[in-house]
Amino acid sequence: MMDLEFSPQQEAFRQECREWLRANVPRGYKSGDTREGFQQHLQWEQELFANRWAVVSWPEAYGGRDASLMEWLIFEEEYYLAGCPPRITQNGIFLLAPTIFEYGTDEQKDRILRPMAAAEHLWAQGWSEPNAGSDLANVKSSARRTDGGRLLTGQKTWCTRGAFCDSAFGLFRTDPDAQRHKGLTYFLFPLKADGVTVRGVERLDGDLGFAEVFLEDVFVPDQDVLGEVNQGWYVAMSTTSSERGLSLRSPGRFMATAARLVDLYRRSRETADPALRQAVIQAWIDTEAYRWYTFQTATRMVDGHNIGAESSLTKLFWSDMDIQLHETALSLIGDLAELDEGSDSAVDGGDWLKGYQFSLAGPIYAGTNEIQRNIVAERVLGLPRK
Amino acid sequence: MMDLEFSPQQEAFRQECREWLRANVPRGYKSGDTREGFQQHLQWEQELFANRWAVVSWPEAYGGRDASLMEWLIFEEEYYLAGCPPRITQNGIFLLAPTIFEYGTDEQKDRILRPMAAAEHLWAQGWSEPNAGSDLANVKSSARRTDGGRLLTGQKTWCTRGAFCDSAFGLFRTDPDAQRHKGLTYFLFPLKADGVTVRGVERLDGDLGFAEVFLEDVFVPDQDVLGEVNQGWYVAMSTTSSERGLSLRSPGRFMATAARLVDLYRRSRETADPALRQAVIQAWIDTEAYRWYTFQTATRMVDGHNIGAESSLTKLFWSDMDIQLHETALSLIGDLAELDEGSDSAVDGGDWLKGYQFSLAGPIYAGTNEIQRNIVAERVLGLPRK
Amino acid sequence: MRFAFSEEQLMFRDAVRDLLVSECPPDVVRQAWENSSGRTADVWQKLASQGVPGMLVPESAGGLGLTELDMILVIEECGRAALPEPIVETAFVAPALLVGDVDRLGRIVAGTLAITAAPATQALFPFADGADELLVIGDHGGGLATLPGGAATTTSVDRSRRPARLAGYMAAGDQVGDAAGARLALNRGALGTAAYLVGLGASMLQVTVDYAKDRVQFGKPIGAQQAVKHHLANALNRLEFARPLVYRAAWSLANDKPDAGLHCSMAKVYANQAARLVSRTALQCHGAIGYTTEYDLHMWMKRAWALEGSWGTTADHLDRVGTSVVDTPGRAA
Amino acid sequence: MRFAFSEEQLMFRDAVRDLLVSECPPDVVRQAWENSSGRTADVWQKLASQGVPGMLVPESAGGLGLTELDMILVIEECGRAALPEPIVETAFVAPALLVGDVDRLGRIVAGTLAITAAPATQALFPFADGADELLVIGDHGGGLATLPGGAATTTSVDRSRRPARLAGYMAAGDQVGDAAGARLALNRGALGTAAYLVGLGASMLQVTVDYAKDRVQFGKPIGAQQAVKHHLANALNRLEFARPLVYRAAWSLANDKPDAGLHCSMAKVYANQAARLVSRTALQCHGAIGYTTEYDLHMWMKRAWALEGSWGTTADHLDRVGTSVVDTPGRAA
Repeated sequence: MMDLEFSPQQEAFRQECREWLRANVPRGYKSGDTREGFQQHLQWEQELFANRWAVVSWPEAYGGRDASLMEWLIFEEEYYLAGCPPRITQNGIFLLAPTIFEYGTDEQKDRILRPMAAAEHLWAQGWSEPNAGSDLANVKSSARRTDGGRLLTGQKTWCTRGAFCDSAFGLFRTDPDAQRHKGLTYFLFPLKADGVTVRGVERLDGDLGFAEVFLEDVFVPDQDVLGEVNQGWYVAMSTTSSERGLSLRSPGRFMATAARLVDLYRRSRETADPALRQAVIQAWIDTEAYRWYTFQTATRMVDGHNIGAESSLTKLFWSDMDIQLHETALSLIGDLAELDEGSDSAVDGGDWLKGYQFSLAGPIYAGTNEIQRNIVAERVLGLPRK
Repeated sequence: MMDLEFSPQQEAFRQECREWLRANVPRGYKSGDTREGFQQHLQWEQELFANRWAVVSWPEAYGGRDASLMEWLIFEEEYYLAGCPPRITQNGIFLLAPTIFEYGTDEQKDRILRPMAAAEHLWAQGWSEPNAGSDLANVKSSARRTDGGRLLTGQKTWCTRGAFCDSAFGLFRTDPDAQRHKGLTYFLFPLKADGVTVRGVERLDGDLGFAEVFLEDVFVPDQDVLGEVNQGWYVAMSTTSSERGLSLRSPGRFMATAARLVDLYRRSRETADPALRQAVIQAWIDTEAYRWYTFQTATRMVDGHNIGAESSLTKLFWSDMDIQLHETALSLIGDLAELDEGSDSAVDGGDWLKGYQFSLAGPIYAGTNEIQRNIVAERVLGLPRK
Repeated sequence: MRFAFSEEQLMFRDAVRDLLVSECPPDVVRQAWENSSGRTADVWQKLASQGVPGMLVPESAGGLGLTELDMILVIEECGRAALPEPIVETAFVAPALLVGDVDRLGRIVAGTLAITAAPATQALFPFADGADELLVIGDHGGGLATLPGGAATTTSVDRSRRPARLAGYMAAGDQVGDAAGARLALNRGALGTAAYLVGLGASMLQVTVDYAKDRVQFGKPIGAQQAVKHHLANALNRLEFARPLVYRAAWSLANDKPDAGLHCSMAKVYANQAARLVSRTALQCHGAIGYTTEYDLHMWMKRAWALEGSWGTTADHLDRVGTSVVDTPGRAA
Repeated sequence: MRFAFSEEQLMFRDAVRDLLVSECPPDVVRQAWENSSGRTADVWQKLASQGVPGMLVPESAGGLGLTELDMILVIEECGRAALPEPIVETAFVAPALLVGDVDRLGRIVAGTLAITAAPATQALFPFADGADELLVIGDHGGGLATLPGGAATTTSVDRSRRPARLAGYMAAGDQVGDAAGARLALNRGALGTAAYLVGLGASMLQVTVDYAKDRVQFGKPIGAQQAVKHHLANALNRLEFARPLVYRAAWSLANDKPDAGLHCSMAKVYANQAARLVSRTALQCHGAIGYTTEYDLHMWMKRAWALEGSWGTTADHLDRVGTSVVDTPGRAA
């Protein structure tokens, strides 16, 4: 039967989250994509882990609380409504970990997951290459057989926080004769090893959010292959699907943004154009729609359904919504909107502009929205590929 | 030198238009796409012609005033601002006539143009076929050689006002071995002749605005070929380009709609949502932008430039604008918006709903907006076709 | 937290869908454009035999005694079929104000009493030709008036709507129900209309997807063109995100939640916006064929236009949400 | 009616374009992000040697004595190059309030006086590090204040903007010009910024088209994908329809038309909207590469963001048009 209230246990869990997070939320951090900020965020991650808040949905053995999917959504709501900072462990715990849980050996799980959750070992994604962006199957980096492992050679790019991380995960061509999706293998590879050069790349907002990674005969032992050799594409797809889906952008962060937007509107409505009120209301309803859509999806997942291509709908929605939320805020701020986080005259510390810049990446990363629309059209609506 | 005022002669011309049109504008006509309304509009067209207002830009010999392009735009402004009805001769005077002026023989000009302008002989377009819509080159109707002419066989569809017209123009395959754009010829053909069956088709608003035309060995003499045999595609393209461009939708009609919208807003602002004010202002500015864009384009045409693919930009703009204008009006009208022209409770006689329905055809006819965006991208911006 | 319908609710929906697929195909909808009532009496009777009009009527009055949540998918199915019946007014709205009126409730259950309804703030009410009674909803309750049959005074773009001006009826009729019932009735009107719009949208989208797969231009189905794909993906997106707001509001009404009215407003906003986008997209992807009254799409589209302004416009409901969420300190978080 | 620029006007534009292509390539713009002034002194000097800063200065004061119409394309070119100079403020706005101030006008012509400016209603003014003087425009005239150099108090997302709070300067400085001059200055500020935005947009669009032709994914240029084509066609559309409103407003100012202010507002609305759409489109079609500060696009995009709120936001100018056109009976037709 439908029940849109949380159970007493869930409410108790929410209460526990809320109390701890509000008591411990750090303030005044720099961006986690700067060297200084990264260290601050690292501390925060370690504190989360020490209190078993880092990976609530994971088994206790790896530092989690065995929280259910609904509890995880509750945690996320409380996390962002408390004003807690972005997760620098995200690429590990939300992108890599689900794949390890699904395809990893016991040895890999035991070796990798706990240090990942504890932020002792930090993971970057290494999906893209200069000529494999939207066209991910065009990967050219290769892995050559050698004693006890393989030698990786090639170039990966747009590795999120690659300049600060210890390892990365990505696809390499193990069968040089196979084309496109075939002959690829999913590797975990070191970023601080012989043959690896990491070059930080500044994001739009000036933070060192990206890295280019150059690999020349970098040794990776066989134990760092995830899933079967030459099956990397299919292993990776399970990750990109979680990337687009629930785990990447839970409703909590947008609810928090909407609450801040409403607050901003109340402070600026004396001077703001009356038409902006409607934009604020619409943005707030958008976040409600996203929240309830997510509970609907989560219920289906709990019931054992596979979400699959529908996660593309989710990604289209939140990425557009996030931009709308921030554009509305910037319109309210008017000519002060150009001030960024470095400026103490900035409204709300420049968070809106920072957030706007981040939101603009939403329709690009994790598969551009153009690719997502293709997926929705072809796999959900059944339109012909060609 | 730039001069954005009209010359004294142009102002005098405007004054002359205005006086005559405002003194003679007919009121209370039914839609020109109904049998009753068509007769009313016919009368109006004949009155226009009698006073040499039917085709102001044509040579005097054919019933015009040799008006310049700018004067034609002035006439159009005054025509719609006076509240004059849509032109049922439009497909003839704006679509076919420019092609006749360019490709027609003297015999054709003398025989066809004057009765067309006088609304004695009415023309429908016959571009589309059931399997040749956006893909116009997929025309299957054929023209077989016979003594002194050709026998046309096939089916044309979406012929505007075809149920009321005397003749139509369209493409037929004269070379059965040629593919797509080749081997087509531009024919003028009768709608009231042996072998022709015309079936009226109701438009969205219930008017008999379309017709399907079935042709079976319909004789057309050689003198009714426009341009060269087998060159029909290129002849037709000059018409479709005028269809999209200036002559199809001059600024006047949108300026008139915007003025009515502002008037509607003033009457409803007590009860209308404040956010709608901004939508009204935006719509009004849109029509200003279109007006000045058109003067800019007209100046380039006067200077001898070919507009070409840029006419697709024009079509994209006015078709979107027209829908915006009407959607804004319907929002102002609220729950009365569903009432149509048959209803005396309808605001402004139901014109807004009627106009909305008509506006919805804008992104479809004269080449869908998707086709127009392709044209802009490929021919204006130079993006690759494939 | 469990956001899914029960097996029973889904089975009821499926049964209604099956019935409407067989009994209310587009040709039957088309008949209601022409006939004297604007309705489809046979279909209404068959729905009554499945218990639909009496879903919200208490068992004590012969109904099924179900909730808004049980009925919301049924209304969506009626929208999918573009059923030209006062399902929202008679079966969803009216019972809120007819508490204890065993006679009327019994006739609703039997399918022999059709009540049309509208908020007193609205200019028009629909089904003036075919409904038996009119329920006007004010602040303190409802006013009931008998309709003589053929009472339509105006013409809707949707020829089966048969609207009349509310003005002449405002003062007339019995006073029924109370302020709480009136609030419930207004919320149900907005929500039921939202669900109906979602159904209309789902149907328009499906018809368009089917057309885009079949229609070949330039040597391939137009649905293989990226522009068409992206239009349809965007339309699906708005529609799929309207659903949870509609279902959530139904749950809130069924469970008598204090914010249920707010939830109904959000549902109407999203359903209005989704239906408008889907209509536009459906027409555009069809091209000229969709622009004729011979093709069925137009009946769905025009119903959607009409319902967008009924039981509160988008602006009305945005404003209502704004009053409660944005204008009131301490609410949004 | 003749809506085209003269040969002389186009030649002047071409000369400035050529100069900026060679003297102000993206690397030079990038330097202004880092240096102490936020400006490009050499480029300004070269522009002065072509007469640009003095275009609107009367010949009697050593300028070219030209009009807003003569200068509008030049400002657009400065936008195309993302020139980090107070071209709008010094050369377009200031002369409106410095009538008869031969000394200052002479130094503007010579390129040795850079004046930044802002409406008194605005919170910030730009070029606080590199301009010599600040002109604050009130209702009755302007207030001039000397800037000490390095006066920026805040940081813009566009690092060459060097903004400072206007608050500290409001009372200070000489009173210059009159109410009519102030109105003209405000209109020129909005219009000049609109022209600059159109230039920024044209440049962003061109860079993106070039990228879309080159960048291959799935075996063909991304510009061959319909989705990319349609994004770019839509962006071009907004940009091309902003131009005539900008040029028309320039003509109206140059010819002292009573509605010139209204025309400037329309121009700013359209330029704001076009620049925003083009920015979004440019970034989206570039994908990740456009999202780095190593690639040049971001400097154009951030300038556009900053200018959208300068000299009146979109809402401000819509409201101004509304006050005059929509709220006033008898005006719209």
